[in-house]
Amino acid sequence: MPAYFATSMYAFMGAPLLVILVLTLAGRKLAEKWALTVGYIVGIIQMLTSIIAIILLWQYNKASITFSQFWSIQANDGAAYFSADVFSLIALFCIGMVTFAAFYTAKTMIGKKAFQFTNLMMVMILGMNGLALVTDLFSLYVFLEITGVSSYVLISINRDNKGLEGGFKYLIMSAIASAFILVSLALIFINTGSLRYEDISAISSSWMELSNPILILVAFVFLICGFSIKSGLVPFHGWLPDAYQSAPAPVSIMLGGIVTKMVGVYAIIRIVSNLLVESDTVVNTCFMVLALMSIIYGAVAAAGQKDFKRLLGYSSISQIGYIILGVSTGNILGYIGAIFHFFNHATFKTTLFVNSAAVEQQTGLSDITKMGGLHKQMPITGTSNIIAFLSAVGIPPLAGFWSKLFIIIAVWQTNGAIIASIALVASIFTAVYFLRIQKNIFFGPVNEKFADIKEAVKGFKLTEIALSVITIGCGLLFPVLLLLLQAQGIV
Amino acid sequence: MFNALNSLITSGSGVNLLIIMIIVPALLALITIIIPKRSYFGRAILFLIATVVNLLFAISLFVGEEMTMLIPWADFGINLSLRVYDFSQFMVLAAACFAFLVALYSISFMRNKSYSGKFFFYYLITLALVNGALLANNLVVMLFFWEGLLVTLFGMTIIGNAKRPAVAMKALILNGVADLLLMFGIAITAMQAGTMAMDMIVDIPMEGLGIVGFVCMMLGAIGKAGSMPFHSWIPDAAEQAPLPFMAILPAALEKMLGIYLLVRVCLTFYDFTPGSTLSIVVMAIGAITLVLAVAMALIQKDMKKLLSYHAISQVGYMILGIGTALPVGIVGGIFHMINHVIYKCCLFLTAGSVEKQAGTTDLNKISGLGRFMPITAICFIIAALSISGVPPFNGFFSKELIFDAALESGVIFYIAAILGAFLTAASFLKLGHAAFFGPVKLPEDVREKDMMEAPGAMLLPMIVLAAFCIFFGVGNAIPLSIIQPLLGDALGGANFAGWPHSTVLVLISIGVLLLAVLNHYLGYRRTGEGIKAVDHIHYLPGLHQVYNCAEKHYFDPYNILMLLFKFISYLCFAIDRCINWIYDVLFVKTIQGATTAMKNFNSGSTSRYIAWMFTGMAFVLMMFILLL
Amino acid sequence: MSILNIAILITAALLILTGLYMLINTHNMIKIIIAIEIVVKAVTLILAFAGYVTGQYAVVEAFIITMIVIEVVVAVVAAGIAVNVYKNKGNMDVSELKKLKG
Amino acid sequence: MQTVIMFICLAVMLIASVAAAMLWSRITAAMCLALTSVSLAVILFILHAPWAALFELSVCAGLVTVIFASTISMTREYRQPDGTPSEYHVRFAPLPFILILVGVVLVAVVLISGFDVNITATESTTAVDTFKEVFWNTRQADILGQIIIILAGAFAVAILFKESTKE
Repeated sequence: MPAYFATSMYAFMGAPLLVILVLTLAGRKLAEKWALTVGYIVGIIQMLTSIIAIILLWQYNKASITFSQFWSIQANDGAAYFSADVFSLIALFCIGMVTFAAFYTAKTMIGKKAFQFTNLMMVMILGMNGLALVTDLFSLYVFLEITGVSSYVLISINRDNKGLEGGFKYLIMSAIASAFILVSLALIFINTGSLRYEDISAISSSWMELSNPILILVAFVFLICGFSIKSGLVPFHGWLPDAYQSAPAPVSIMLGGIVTKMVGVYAIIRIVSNLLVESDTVVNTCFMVLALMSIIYGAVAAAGQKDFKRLLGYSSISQIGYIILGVSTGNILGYIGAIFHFFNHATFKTTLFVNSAAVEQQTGLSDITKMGGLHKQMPITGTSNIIAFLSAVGIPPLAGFWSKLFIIIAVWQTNGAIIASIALVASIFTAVYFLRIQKNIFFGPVNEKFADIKEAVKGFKLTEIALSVITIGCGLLFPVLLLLLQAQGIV
Repeated sequence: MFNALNSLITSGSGVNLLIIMIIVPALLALITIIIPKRSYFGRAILFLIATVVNLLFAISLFVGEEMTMLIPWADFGINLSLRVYDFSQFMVLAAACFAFLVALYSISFMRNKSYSGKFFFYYLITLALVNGALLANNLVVMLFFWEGLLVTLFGMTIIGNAKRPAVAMKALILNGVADLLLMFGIAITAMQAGTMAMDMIVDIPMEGLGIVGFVCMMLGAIGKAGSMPFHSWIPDAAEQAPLPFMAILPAALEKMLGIYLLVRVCLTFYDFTPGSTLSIVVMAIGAITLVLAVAMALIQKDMKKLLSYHAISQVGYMILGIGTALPVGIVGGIFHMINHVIYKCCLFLTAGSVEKQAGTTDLNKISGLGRFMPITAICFIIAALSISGVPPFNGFFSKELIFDAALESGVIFYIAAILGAFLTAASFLKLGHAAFFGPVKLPEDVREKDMMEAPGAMLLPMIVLAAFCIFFGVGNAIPLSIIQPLLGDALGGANFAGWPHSTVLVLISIGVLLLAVLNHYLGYRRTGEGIKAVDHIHYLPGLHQVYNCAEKHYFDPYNILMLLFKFISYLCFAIDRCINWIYDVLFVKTIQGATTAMKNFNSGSTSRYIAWMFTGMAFVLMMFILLL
Repeated sequence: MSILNIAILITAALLILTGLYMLINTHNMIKIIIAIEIVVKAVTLILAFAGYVTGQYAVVEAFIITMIVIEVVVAVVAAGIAVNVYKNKGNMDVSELKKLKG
Repeated sequence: MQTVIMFICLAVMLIASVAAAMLWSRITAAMCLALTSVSLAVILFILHAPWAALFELSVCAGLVTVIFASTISMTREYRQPDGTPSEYHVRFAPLPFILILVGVVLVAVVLISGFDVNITATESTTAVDTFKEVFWNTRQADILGQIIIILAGAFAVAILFKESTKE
């Protein structure tokens, strides 16, 4: 691999920092004008870079790209470097994609606060990129907090009652989660003397032989609780629907599309796959039970919601449950399914949030029971909504089918038919609440109030089409993607 | 000439005559349907040409050698395989003859009928399918043609009265059930034999699944032939379907196909021995069919319906004969099948002439037609004598063979057969007397001076068939010389040609006939009307009620089946309601309840959220403590 | 120092408990933030103890410093949100933040 | 000597935090938190983390207290969310008992199970890594994170503390 290639990976951390710098120096007026444009360009750059990186990894048949230090006073082999493997790059791609969607549709939604919005979004992206790239649990925590802090502020960026409420709830729960995570890191540190991924993987196979095994168990409890809060698993999920519902549209696209997945699910996958690869059935069982509860709870609760975004929040709980269920199987198939579902979820949930933003913008409402018959006026939004929800339900040609299939097969192999069938049955509930959305908003008789509504503006349309194409394309090209993943041996 | 034709077709180009037998009628059928409606003449000519061509090919097959063709097709031993040998040569020829004669008849009959085009089309398709079914040498291929006949049967039943599809449905369902059984039987047979090639399946032992396979195939075959309990659509169809259809399908081609398959099943496929339980079962079916159907025929007041019941009853004789599994019975059965097709065709055609001229076949409305239609009447009389088994007509000789076999198998069967013969004779005496003799009576809308003999094209087939009745009776050695070799070694060198060897049986038969005449005479004397000559049997105490019930279709297996289906469908409906309730009410209510509970769960209170978080933590801790 | 080790861990546990108890039972946003700070203190204690146990003092020192910086920022953001809630509603009662529910 | 100071500091920390929880006044609670921080700083110093102690003292005891103080001064509450002091104290009365109970249970568990923390520190590990080297060389990602989070804090302050222009 060319040496300069690793340096080019600074794009992930450098581009957003550069944007912040440039926007701050450019002066308020110019910055307000160009901020959103620059924002989605960052998204595009990130998508392109990650795709190129994946292709190069494949080309050179390497497991990961590693970074040297940012600066070097004295080379130290304990250096906290960054590293990007295929899973990181998929996550980075998702971040870029959702960033693009959020910025591209933000223009009409965010208005005068473009400058501050862009700056905080850049911080958030930095946080998530860092999450994807770090190789050290403590650094993971640092970037977790960066992402968190910027999301609290972004949720309450309008300083209205709703946003502040959602932001504060998220902040409190998240702060507790961070504290829990840190406790568990400290306890792990007592046992290993390091928090780097490869060092802590030592505890996976033989935690009983460590110096303080009881503390490791306590650490596991705190770890599970902390990350369950961050990813919103039932019963740690209280903040999630509130935060999703209260956030301004572009921020909820970001939150629902990627943030929760990065701070919670990505971290869980990383830790479980590094820490507990073939070990603890206890941790896996815990995650499995929590995941099942989330799947059922999220789906059932979503069926009774009125607010579009809140409904999507519950749906996220359910879908995150599927991802964690895949992870909890602890076998390769489950990981592939989880990672692919991670990607799919980013795609279709972003589509749905974009749609919710589009509908909200056009009608001024987010209560789905008051709408109806919008499919005629907003055909692209309606169609992309159908594609997205079919993918979420897991209908064959679409991408969501494959990931769910893999997860359920993996669950079947490791945990037996009963749990797999519970997951399958919950899938029907998924169909129920999505059909409810579709029926209430897009089908049925046209509400007279909305007789003169038009299709959403160009930004929305383009994003919806692009994301739908990704959903369908990934479904059709799934075997190729699978080959790629296998070639990397990441999963 | 036919040899030349045969060799011309089979040699050189590689096109096989066997496949031509199937393709040519089907192709001509397609051409028939695209000919414009106005040019009835062109259509009719083409239709006739098609049957003539078919007849020519059949003759050239008949004079040709035994041959086989095989085109590998699907896997699992399913090949497009056709074979012609002595039996199928004969059957194909017979089918072609009848098809030609009935076609000639129907050209005249169908004139001015709106559905003539469809009729010709279905007729030719039927012919192609019958040829295919007779020539098939692979069970699946045979099943294909066999099932195809179901479609044309439905089509032909429905074209006359598209607005009342009940009869067509009935025909379809009853035949469908029979075909389903056949399909099942074929599956088992193929499994037992390990092959689907029909010429390779020989003497499957009658044990275990073999019995099931035999019974299924046998039921499928006799179902096609129209035996009980698959019979009840025939009388209904007789009332409504076009008459040539009755003459060609239920009376002729279906009988031939059904008996052909029954013979093959009993003679070659399965190890079917005289005196075995299954033999008695088959004979019982035959005996019951023949007695019950003829008893029903006795009281009919409509010519077509009466004939159709006879069509069922005569099948009983054939099944009885074949069911004995004795050489004499099987030869008798096959011979009777040929004879039956001849005289029953002839009878139906005379009924058609009557319908054409008088506008109805209801015996209450017509009488003394012999004065206007002498040739028809003569043909009718010959065929009636033949079916009643009067020497020296053909029916007599085949019936005697069956009587012989029945007596050998069991006296009870013989008595049933004799009873059948008595009732047959009685009902035909009644029919002939009522329709063609006695005082002239015509429907109100037909004037006496308009009544005249049927046109020549209709008379010719009748005359030919009547002639065959006599010819096959007097010269019974000719058909028997073709039939007897079919049995091969089983025959044991016996020859049933000529006068029946058992004089006692002949005397009994003649006695029974005389009894029938006496019965008719007494009945006629009592009531003074030919049509009421058998009323004393009809209104016999006890029997009368049974007849009433039968007339109301209480014994119709179709109705019983439908009743059963109604019950099942009601049951399904109830279950469906129940499931519906579960989905519509229980499910929705449960989900609503659950959703409400979960909404309360997320009350918006931060402390509540944190409390739930603690619950979760406690839960995880519990899991750790429990699982470690 | 075995008793001391255990004393540190138990103190940390009790501190966390105190913080969480306070978190649930108070309705005042400022006090909620104080509660979180108490939990963070406990975490700092455990981290320092981890360094002491493993002898990796320097690494843990780096952790603690980073963590302090992060917690200050979190506290600032929380205080900022609290102030804004106060500006909108006139008080800082977290039990009135119940608009989002269901 | 160090052990005694440690115990005293732990006790002070615990008592101060319980006081922070139980006292009704917000400003007093903030002060108690500062006291907790100070004693934590001492503990950190004893546990070989002088730089961390310094940060704890200056940032947590100093800066955070200032933030609390200014926030409290910005928000004068006319209606107390927690009700009157007596109501508040009733709500928090179980806390000391719970703490004592849990403490006793934990001590009992430790005594019964014979649980002990195994010290794995060796002389070599302590000798090699000095704080400066470790912090600047091996924790570069964290430093980057610190820079970013301070940026985030700055933006947050810019958004949340800006005087809202009444439209």
